[in-house]
Amino acid sequence: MDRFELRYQDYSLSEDQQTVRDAFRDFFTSESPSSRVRAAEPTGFDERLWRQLSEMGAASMSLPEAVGGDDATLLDLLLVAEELGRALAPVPCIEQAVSARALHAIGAPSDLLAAAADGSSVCALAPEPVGRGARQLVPGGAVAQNVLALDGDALVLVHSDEPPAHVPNQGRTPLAWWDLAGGQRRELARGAHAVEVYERAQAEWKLLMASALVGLTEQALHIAVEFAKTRETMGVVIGSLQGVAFPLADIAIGIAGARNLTRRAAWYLENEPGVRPDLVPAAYAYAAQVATHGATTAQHTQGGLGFTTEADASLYFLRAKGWSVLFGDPVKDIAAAGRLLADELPSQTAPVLAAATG
Amino acid sequence: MDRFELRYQDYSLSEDQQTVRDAFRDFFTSESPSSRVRAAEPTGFDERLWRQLSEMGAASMSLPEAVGGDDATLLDLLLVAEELGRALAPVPCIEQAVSARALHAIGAPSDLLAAAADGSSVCALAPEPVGRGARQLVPGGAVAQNVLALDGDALVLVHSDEPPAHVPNQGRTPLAWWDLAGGQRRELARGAHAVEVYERAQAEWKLLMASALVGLTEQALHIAVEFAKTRETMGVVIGSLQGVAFPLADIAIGIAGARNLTRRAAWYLENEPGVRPDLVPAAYAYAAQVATHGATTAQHTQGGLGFTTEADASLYFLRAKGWSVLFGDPVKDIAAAGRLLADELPSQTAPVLAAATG
Amino acid sequence: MDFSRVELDEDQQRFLEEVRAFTAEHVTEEVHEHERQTGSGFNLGVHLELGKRGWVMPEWPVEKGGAGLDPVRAKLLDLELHRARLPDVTMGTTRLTIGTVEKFGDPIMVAEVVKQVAEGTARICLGYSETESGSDIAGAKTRAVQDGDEWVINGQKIWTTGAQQCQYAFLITRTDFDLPKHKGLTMFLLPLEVPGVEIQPIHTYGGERTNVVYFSDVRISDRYRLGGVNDGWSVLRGPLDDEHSIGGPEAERSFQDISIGSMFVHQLERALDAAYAWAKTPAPDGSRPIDDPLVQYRLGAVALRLEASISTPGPLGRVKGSESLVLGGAELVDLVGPLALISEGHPDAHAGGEIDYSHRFAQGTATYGGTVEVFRNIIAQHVLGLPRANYPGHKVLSQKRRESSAAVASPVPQPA
Amino acid sequence: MDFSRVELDEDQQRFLEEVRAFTAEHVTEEVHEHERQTGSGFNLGVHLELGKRGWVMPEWPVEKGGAGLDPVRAKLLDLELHRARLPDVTMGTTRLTIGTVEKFGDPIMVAEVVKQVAEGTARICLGYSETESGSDIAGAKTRAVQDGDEWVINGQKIWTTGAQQCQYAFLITRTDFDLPKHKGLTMFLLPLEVPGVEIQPIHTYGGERTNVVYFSDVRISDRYRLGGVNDGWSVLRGPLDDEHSIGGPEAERSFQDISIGSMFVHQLERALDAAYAWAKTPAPDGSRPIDDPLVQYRLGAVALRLEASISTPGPLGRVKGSESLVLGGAELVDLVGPLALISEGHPDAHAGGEIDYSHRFAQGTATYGGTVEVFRNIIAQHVLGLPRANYPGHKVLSQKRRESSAAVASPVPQPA
Repeated sequence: MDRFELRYQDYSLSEDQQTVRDAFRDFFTSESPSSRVRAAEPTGFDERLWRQLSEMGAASMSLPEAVGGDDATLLDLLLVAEELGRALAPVPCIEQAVSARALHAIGAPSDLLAAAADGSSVCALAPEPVGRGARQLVPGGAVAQNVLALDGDALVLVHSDEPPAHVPNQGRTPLAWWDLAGGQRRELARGAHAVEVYERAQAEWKLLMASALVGLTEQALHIAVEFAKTRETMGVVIGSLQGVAFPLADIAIGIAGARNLTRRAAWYLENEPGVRPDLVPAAYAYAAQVATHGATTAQHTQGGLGFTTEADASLYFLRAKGWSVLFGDPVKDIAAAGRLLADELPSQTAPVLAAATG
Repeated sequence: MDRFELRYQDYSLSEDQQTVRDAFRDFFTSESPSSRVRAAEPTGFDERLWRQLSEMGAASMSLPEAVGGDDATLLDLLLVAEELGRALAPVPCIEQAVSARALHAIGAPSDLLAAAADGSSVCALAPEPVGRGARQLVPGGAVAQNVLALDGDALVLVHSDEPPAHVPNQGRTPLAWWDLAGGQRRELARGAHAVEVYERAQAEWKLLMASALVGLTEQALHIAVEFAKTRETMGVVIGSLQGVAFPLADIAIGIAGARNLTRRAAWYLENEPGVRPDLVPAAYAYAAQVATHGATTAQHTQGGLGFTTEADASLYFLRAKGWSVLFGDPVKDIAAAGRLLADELPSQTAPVLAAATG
Repeated sequence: MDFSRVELDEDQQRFLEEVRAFTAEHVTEEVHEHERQTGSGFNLGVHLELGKRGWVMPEWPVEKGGAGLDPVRAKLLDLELHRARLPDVTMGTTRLTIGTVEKFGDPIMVAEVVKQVAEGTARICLGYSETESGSDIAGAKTRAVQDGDEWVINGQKIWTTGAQQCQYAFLITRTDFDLPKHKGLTMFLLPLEVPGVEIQPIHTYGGERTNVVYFSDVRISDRYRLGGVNDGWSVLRGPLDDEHSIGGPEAERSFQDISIGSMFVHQLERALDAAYAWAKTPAPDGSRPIDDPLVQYRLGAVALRLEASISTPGPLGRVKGSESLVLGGAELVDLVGPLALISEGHPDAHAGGEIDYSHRFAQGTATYGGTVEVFRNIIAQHVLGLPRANYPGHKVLSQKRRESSAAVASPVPQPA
Repeated sequence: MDFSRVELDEDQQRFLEEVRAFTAEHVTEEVHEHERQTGSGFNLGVHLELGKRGWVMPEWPVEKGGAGLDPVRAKLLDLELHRARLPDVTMGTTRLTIGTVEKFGDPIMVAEVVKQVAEGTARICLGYSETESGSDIAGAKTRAVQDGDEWVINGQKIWTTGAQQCQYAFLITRTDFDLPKHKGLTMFLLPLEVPGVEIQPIHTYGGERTNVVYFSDVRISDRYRLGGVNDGWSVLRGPLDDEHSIGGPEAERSFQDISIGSMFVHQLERALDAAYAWAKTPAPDGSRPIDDPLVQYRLGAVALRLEASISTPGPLGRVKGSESLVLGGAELVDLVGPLALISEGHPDAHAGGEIDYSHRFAQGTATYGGTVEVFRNIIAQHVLGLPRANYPGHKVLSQKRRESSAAVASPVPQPA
């Protein structure tokens, strides 16, 4: 890595991307209000919403047109995930999109791809290689018929007509135990490419979840700010007190950075994979931090009210942590970023002059 | 460890202890004003102050009366160290006190003990066993004639008539490189007891430094609070703004806790060694955190002024980190605490009822 | 300084065994399951059993209904009830207020209440906060109007935890809207089983139940008044100062917790112990998480928060304790991972869901009994001596609030 | 979105090589040693060499003394000067203000100054803050009184970094004490080499030199006035908004840093690179710190702060950048240990003392150009739309300040 290399620093959205973002924001705002989020508890799955969303092509959009998609990029999917997070939409859209892309990348049979693309069945992703434990808590697993997993160097699809029992959890998500060593397994591919496709899917899941967490945190902040603008104590609006306002400003800072860092990480993953692999775990870990801290602060801004289940802020609080730990401890991603960066940086600090002429 | 065991929670000082504390506070206030601290830069050694302090018996006080001490406890020494830190006194008092105690514990020859007790020569402590590197940056080493070190299972005293050259450093302390494998070495003892005495000395150094950091932070806070009480912006005193006041309140919280935690850790080390070994590294690491954060916040309270070398706050800022890293990375002590605690806690969480009847 | 074990004499040792036998018999898994289901912070059966032994007010003399325990035995009782995790929120609010009731109440009324409290048949909840006033307790607008020998009360109180299982509310009302804010207040011990009192539950995601209580033309006798008319603030100061206590007991030879946040910290202890149990469990290959330096560091960091919290005195410890639980709870969820997300009480939950519960429960500790911001203000002003900000509403009720005082029974608050 | 390398055409590539040859020749170790000794943020020799090439104002047309560089070449110049660590504080204040001088100044005066600035013979420092007013720039009480065609200036300015090497100060004065605070201000481009100006150094523990400048009956011609009398605030807003800029340039295909704190972050990059160099160095037994998961985590955490900082736009990035440097610098000192304490420039210092320097330097970034608290207020009000607190001194000079405005040359401030 050359820290003084001239690169574009363009975080902007194209007009098409803005259109996608606005369309999904409108959709989720009208179709996934907090009442619907609550109604979908505890499993975190709203089947009608899932069907509507599948019709909009949320999971298939980033497949090639040839197989029923819209040729959308990972960056486009980030925008959808951010809106999904903002609305806490109770649908396994991230899992499905990532799996569909992996199935396509591995050249899976067209029936599998079609089912993933049209949402008629749900395909989830195993959080870890099977070697680290065949019995896994799979995000989306309680509503999935298929789970994509890596066993050794084989990419396998584990099927169950009836998804396993829902495991109630803090994030109100469709979590379930899957035995990925048993059941109906179908091997899709084997070898280095299979490993690569799985790892890429993991990275994409993390980036999409990072985006969802950014949207989630921004809406939690919005709720807190609206409260702080009107609620009074001691004759002043609480939002004018630095003890309230500064923590909210810090959330805004976190959101802006986490969003941009996630976009940059996704850009590298999509356009120059291997150049900045550290950015994926860094973005994911940062989004998890920002969401945890942001949702905590946001509910606290409302005082006791924010701690009640009646408050929408509570929905955001529970999912901030309950979503960001689904794929395992995000702090491990910080260590991963630190390890990966070691290979990208020189072993010696270059003297100034040598660098200048290098 | 039984978390529901009935133990005293008595952090109070006896009348004698209060007298000791007050005497040293008065002494340092009058003899180590900031002008004198500055005058002793960059080496951080004021010979006259050192002689005065030796006459007061600061280094020898915790030796038995029979060898010229006052039978003071480690807890008494904590009080001296806290006052030393408050005044940033440029004297190697912690090193000397710890070494003198170790020399006595190992049954060192009386000439060595007498020299350490009367301050006519300075004895420092090697931060690490020689096995981890014979060339060490020794705190106090630039004014010491002797360094106590552990080589294998041998406690050795390394002597140099002329201390090695001072290495200029952030904390303005008498730091110097010592080659602990060479030079004039005298073996004092060998075996398990020698190792134990060295490790005890390390622990005592950390607790005394933790106390010094508490005193340092409290004075830094005092400077900031006095400034915040009078300085105005926009027609209000800045200390009335939560953006200024809350961080200062957090420093006060840190100081109170670090002081008490250090005292508790020292009490266990002195009275029930082996029962809560995790508390020594925890107290040291916490004091380092509180000092780093506290001195940073304190100087920032003064805005640009706090960043100038003219401001006394700057003296505190530089030593907060410059003292707390002398014995190595304090974050490693957090890991050590975590590791030690694993042996003190049960492997399974006890069901409530079993615990109740246990 | 002294942190040694308190040596128990034979009587005290016997007492300890008696308490342990009590908790083993009465604070059963059913009690815990009931608490998980209701979050009420109270168990009637256990409370009445405590009352039978004088253990609701253990240091009161036997003739007053207590057990006449010396401080050591009282503390042993306390520790063992905490060990057994007795749901004790309502016992806490009762104990917090009964002294003030005794001091300021009508003697006949007091005699009756004291007896009931000691035997466990009467419990007292706090009637401080209102939907609009939050931490500004002195801004209360629940109105009490004297009518002959009675008072007519209209308004509402929120965060009246335990009201559904209490016989009385320790209630602050406004009796004069024209006096300066702190002057027009009057305290009552309001019997809850009178017409016009309506208790509606509020649930927290910490699993606790609290309430909003509406008062519509509630009529009570003047004998339930505590202290003088318009002198309520000085009556309230006692229990409020106990909750917010400055300085803290750093007395010699004390075995009391020095932090007023130590109750919060017990939950962090349970979560940390659960995380250690996880970290010490070997994987099939024999490796244990605790052997990883990063895991050691992270557990050590939470342990450090915990030890620092219990070492931090008074109101400072209240802020530190809450912050440690909020941050420590989140850290432990991360560390243990998805297993820590499984809901409390589910068979698959690690250590019964102690870590999941801690992360949720933690958030309330930053608010109840006064927000951490209120406490930081107290520390800044009373510990550091920093000047108080001059808010328009310190001394007077704001115009807006005075106007809205006309409203009576508000609907359940819909935050945001 | 686009983060690809900017493809350089042949001319641009040649230009890059020219710049690299320039820095290799002129930004020598002697330049760095001079900066370490003086902390002046300026090197006259290099600055004049830059002036010869039009590189002080590189985007100005050649006929105006610039080099007429396109944005790509200007950015390449910028990057290479940063890579070479040119001390550029005074170049920065000069560039920041010259545009406003051009816009509001007397044309003849402007023509002269523009020429000198471009060739490097004139530099401009900021004359904003005063000892008593801190971040409240509009509270200035340095007094300017008109006397015929001249102005007589009395007062003092602090944090006038570079004044000792500047020919002009971009000065805010008060010309009317009776108007509302923001209305009675007038801006000047004050020539520093006139009688009555006294520059006294202030040193920071970040190693920088700044100044306090006293004005005693300083007489300057009215031609040095910028904008209208009592209209100084609107003149000042340009450079101030540039420093505090809201929103930030997230424009398409831009290669500008989006954070206005990115300058701070460069220092964290150097410290992090130094820490990685340490972590990758094998011990005699072959083990490297980087192989320890805890070290990986800690380096990763600092790297995350860094990446988050450069991704955070505008004023938000200014707060994040400073905070990251303050916390990250301290973390890296801890990690590397005593070796990181050895003073910058000492032969034993690891990587030249980059980490020691970062920890010290970091603290200034939380203050200069507006404290992080000022920026958090800006974010709260302008990004979040939260209400502004109503401070008594927002609109008027406080009585106390007006009274003390009589004082002229105060002694060097002795903070607390």
